[in-house]
Amino acid sequence: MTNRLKNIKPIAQKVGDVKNSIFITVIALLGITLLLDIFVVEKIFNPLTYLYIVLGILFVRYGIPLLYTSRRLIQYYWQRASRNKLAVGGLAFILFLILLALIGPLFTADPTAVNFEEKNLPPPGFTLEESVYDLKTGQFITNRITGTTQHPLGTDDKGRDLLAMIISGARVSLQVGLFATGIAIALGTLIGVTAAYLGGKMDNVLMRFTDIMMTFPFFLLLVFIVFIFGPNLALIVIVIGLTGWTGTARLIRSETLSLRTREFIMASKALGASDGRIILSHLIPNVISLIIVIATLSIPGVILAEAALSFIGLGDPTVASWGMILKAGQQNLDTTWWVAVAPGIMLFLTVLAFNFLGDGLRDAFDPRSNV
Amino acid sequence: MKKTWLRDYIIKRLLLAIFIAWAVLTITFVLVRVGPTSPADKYLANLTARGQDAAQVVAAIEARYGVDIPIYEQYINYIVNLGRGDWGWSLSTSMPVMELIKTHWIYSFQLIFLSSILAALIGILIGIYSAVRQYSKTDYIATFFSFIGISIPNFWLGVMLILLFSVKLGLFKTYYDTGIPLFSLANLQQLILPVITLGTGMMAAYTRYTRSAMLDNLRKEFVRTARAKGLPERTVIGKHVFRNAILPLITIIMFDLGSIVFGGAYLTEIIFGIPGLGQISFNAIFADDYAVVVAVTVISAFLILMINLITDITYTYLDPRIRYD
Amino acid sequence: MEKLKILVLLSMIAILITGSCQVAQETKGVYISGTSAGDAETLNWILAADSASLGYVGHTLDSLATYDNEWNIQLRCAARDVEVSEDGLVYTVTIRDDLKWSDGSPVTAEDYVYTLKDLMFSDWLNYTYQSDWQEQVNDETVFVTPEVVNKTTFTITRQTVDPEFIYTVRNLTPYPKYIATKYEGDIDAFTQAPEFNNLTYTGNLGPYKFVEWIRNDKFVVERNPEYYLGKDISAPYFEQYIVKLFGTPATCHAALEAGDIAYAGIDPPHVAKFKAIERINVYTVPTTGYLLLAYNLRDNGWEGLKQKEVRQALSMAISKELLIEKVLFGFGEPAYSFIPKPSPWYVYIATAKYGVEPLLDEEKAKERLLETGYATQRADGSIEVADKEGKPLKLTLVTNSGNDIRENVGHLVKEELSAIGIEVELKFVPWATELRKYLMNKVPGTEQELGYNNGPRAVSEEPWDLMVMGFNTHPLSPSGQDVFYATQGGLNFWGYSNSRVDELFQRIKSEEALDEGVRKQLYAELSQLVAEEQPVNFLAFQLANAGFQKNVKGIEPGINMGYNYHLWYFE
Amino acid sequence: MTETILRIRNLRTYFFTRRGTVKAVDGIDFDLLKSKCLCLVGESGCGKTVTALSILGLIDSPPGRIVGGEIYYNNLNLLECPPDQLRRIRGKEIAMVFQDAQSALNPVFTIGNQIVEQVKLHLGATTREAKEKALSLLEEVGIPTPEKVANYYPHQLSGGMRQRAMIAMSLSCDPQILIADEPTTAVDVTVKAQILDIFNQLKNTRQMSLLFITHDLGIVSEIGDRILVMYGGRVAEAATVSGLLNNPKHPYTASLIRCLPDITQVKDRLETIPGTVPSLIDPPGGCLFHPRCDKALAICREETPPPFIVAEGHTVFCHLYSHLER
Repeated sequence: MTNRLKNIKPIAQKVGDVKNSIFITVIALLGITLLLDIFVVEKIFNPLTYLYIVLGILFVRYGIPLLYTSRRLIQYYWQRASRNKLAVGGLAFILFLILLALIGPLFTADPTAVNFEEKNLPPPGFTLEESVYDLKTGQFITNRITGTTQHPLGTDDKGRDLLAMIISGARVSLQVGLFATGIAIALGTLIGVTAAYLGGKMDNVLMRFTDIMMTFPFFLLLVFIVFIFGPNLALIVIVIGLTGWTGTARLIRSETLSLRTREFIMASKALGASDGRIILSHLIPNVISLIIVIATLSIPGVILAEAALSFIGLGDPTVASWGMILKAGQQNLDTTWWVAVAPGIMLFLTVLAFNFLGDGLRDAFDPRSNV
Repeated sequence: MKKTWLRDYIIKRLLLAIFIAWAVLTITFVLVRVGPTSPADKYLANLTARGQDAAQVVAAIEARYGVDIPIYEQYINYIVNLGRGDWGWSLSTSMPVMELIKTHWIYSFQLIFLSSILAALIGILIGIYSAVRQYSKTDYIATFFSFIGISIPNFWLGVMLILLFSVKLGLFKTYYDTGIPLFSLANLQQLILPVITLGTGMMAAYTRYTRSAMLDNLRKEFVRTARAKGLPERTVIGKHVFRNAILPLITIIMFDLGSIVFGGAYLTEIIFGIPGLGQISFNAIFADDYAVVVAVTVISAFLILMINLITDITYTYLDPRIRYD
Repeated sequence: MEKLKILVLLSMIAILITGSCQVAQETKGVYISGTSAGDAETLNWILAADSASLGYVGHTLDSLATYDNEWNIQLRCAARDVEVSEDGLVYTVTIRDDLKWSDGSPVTAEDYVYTLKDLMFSDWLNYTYQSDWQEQVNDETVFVTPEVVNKTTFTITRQTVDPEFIYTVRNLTPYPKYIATKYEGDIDAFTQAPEFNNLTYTGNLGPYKFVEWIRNDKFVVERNPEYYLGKDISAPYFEQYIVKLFGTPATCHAALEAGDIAYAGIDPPHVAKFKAIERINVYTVPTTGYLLLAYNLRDNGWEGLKQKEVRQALSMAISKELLIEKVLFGFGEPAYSFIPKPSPWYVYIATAKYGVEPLLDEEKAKERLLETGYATQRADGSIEVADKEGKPLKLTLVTNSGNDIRENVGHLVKEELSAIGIEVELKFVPWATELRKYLMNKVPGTEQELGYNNGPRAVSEEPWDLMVMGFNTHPLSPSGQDVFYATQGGLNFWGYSNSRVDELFQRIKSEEALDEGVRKQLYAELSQLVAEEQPVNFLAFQLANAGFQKNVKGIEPGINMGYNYHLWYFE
Repeated sequence: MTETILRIRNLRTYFFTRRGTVKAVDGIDFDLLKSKCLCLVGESGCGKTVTALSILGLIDSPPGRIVGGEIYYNNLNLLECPPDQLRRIRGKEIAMVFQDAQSALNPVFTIGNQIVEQVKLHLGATTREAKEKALSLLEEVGIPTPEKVANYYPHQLSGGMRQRAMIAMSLSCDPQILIADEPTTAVDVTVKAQILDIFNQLKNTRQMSLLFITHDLGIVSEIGDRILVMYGGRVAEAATVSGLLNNPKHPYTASLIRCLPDITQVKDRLETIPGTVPSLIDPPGGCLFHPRCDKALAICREETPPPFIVAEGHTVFCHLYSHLER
């Protein structure tokens, strides 16, 4: 058995080198475009695309190999998770949403196409009485506007098709939700686990750092920075990511505190495993169920934070996120109610989907639960 | 039981809290002054309309705000005044900063406090119920109900509640009347809608964490022992299991108070016209009123530090295994 | 911008008091006025720069005189209207003799002169509107000279003639000298003076007395029994007057609909609904605010805009009626110059009514562009708009995000210009960014400080071509708009310069305009010239809608609807 | 003849999982005599713990369920009595001691509190009386300074101490029957002897019947009166302890005894039984042990062996003894 391992080693080594070299060249390339972008007037990428590219590369370099090696584990967990019908439903909806966000815009009208002739169109089957004041007569000319199937969800006050806006909004809200939470959870978990595992001085330093970061009221800080440096989606994502991790850190730390004294940790320590290894392969998998609960809860929370920012006028104006549609709709709830209802429902379903999926995964990852 | 190490642990943490509060104060103090915006911005449009040249206007306003001298000098003056208990004068609301905070904090506090209680009570009950009856119909209904709160943005929910209950049904006044004395039934009555708006948002978090914490503990060995001791199911779940689930729960409750709530409270305050600290601090940001921004950040920072300390201390009582010596 | 629109509404309420004697009404009820604009900054009004502060203080302190809806003078603290000397240089003001401060001491001319000389003109206070009281004497900026004549009379002497200076004088409100001297010279002490921040000194100078001000919540004043105007008719008739602040327009409308507040301004989309509500009266009144599309005539704008014909062509492609119908829900009047219809100096523009039939025609617009070389004619006769090199024309339109009306105007302009082949890119930016990046300019390559009008060669940081803006014209002294349209105008950020326009502004402010007939003729010529020149595309003057509960009586709808608000009463 | 306090007749407890129905306990009969100790012995997975839990009605359902048989306690069939009545019996008349006190005791309550709770519930004692009872119980199980220990939390005690506290708790309401589920497995050898002494001492002082579950034959000889060997959810052999140890009849019991390491002999390899424990989802036909039995006959593969009486009180389920009467 062992000799098979022996001759695999050199091959793995070679493959590793090749992978590393590709990875480094790609990063170098990206660096050059970034420099070019800053100094050359014509923008090659906007900041958010950089974020995608970097995350994309990291995923390819580390994500896929990790997934590949633990594919049996994933298959096992998926097999357990899929028993929970609602979790499957949740995942299906999220995949549908991602699909919608990626290719949806190709099939729908242009969400930015303004057409004042068709403004404030209700969804088919509903009518709206809109009246315009005639200066000369001082009277109101009211005309009944009835919904057309051409705009299944109706139009907003600028005549833009709501269905198209919801779909393009999905992309924005998902980006904010997934990326910001991703950054926050990763940071939170690492700091939380390391602090609890190492304990003593390190725990104190990390926790005091968390305290300092945590004492800035999250929303106040977010509004503050977005107000000063201007509302831009990439900035919002990064700020939420870099400030939203403190809660996760504390939660993970308290969970790991009780885990630390468990036998299997002592055992692996006794076997000479390095701290890093213990944290990565023993502690983190054990807090994964808590991480998933936190993730499924913070994704909706982040989407709502973006909606709240748009509500107080700090949303990225160039982007029609669900928050921006909600804000516009909320002002005329008594007349054009459907403008606010459409994003409201989508947000509700998205939150529900994330949480049911979270539940399914949480129970699947919980070794003791008899799924 | 007497915990000798606890006393000096608290003293250490208090000193640390003061240091951290000071760090937060310094960071905020510099951060506000580093941004491109300046207090003169909002004057610019009106004043130059009178033909005064912009540079002279900006210089005059910044002199009045006291931001024309170098940052470290401003910082020294600020700290010296702070030593004398003077938090400075809020130029955007023309009253002393501390008095501004003293008159407005109660409105935010009562909103957050009541909402937390509502959210905790209902959220935890639903969480326990759906954990004990996992994958049952009630589990899904309870989960569904708890998600309504977190998924609907409270500014949208707030307006809907006002339109429905205050305008259409006329059950409530459409805005929060500060004329009504704080500790009165009328005040409670007018807080119902805002508390529902803010509370439902927080409730989902309690439900999710209670359910997760309960599920973790429901299958533990001591539950079987408790049942073997012949204890009624109520006691087994309510006392033995919940007592163990409470540790992660306390963390989330304390954590919630710190961050998300502050944002949610601000929006709820805007919608229902509650003149709480939320509105004060955000208007101060938009008006570049540095004294108020720094004061609010530092005070809420110190509050959060105290909450964290209390959380850590309750840990040792909730779970005897945890010690910090 | 939001604040300017509110300035109009609130100033309507603030200008007050009528001379005609009214039958005494019963004093009852609390009048609550709702608004969703921002809270005031200070009650120490001499330091304030926002309209809300002036609005609050206006309830407790009257100016010398004000105007009703037909601009007839309504005397307030002044016993007689301000007298102007033959040569238009000396203004004599006589105040009433029964004005008292809170401690009973009489209000004298000394207080008024002190307020001018030792507060407004002082260098330690940095009074925000100093330029109102300054004049150019052989290119040196000098203050006018106020002097006390006797207890109730003082004069203000100018060295140059400004026929519209009288409007500024009538607006004067005094500070109590016996209190202000305590804080003289120390801006911080003056800013934090308890008397000025709690309006403890206002005596009988206003219909109401200050009670309390809870920030972001409400400003409460109560009836002033000793009010000098209200003595014989026991005005005002409201026990308390409260300004209630709302976080969003939606909640403010909800409060009006539920009957919790007596008054609220109604946004255009909701007016029809409130009209239908039986117990609410909605008055549609003209305002002095107008929407406009500014053209960047500086070097970093599209060079075509520098030509009058091109600007006229663009104006012919943008329909003012459509804009009023679609964006303002009908609450607007087409504008051709900056003088609002309610202004006494308004004159009907016969020709050059661009943007309205017959000067609203896509084909004519394209022809005009063809004449100026910004279009090519194809074989089949159709005209294709293009820039000098024949490439399709692409313009950038900027406005401030968060202002729905201006965003909608931007979208409409983009749609209509694309109909004649011009592609428009929309840029919505926060107000602060718009000020710094697009309005303010400086001569490139120099160490010049950013300013709004740094001369012909100055350019803004970011290039732009079109900008949707909103300005306000003071109906009695439209010449104040020279700050936008005169070559040296302080806010002429888009770089318009026309010697004829400068000359007309100069003459309006000169001696010859003392004769109102001459001034009206000058204004007429200025309006016609501006309509023709199209420095900006004047789009529309906005109408405001004020919603009152039915039981509020005594309201006279009009441009200065609030002038007699101390006579309003609950039925 | 001493009187039986607990009679189990044809007890069947199944677990319905996705992979199939696990017949954990598939028809068990035995009697527990008053103030006697019956040992249930067998490899892990033979159903001895499930039997104990079935008696107290602590089977998690779903997925488990008691599908048949009767459990008579003083001629009251526990399977038919209402849940509330069963609950009152649990902890009062039939108590249980679990294997690992570390996880069986609630970590966030003191030892005293967890005992007092049970005493107050079942005996309606006041807190003060319950406290005294707890202290005397702790003393009875040999814990020094019971006043201090009562205020300790489980993690503050050593393995042995926790096990004693566990036993004290189970005795708090003077139960008629004490079920001990491998109480000595989780503790090291020296403590194991002390725990067994406690059980022996309890047997004498309290006339309490003891159902002792273990996989360690060594213990049985020290404490057990009768012994029941279980295999694959069924009884293989039942006899008095001395009778079985000296004269094991069932091949499985015999090989079990051979596996016992004998300190006196020097051997290089320990005896093992070839093959593995049968699957409980689709058990082999006939006698469950036949695949691993070196004396298996043809019949063993087809028919499940009925019980044969080989001596007084000694029955065996094995076709080798089919010549004897049933």
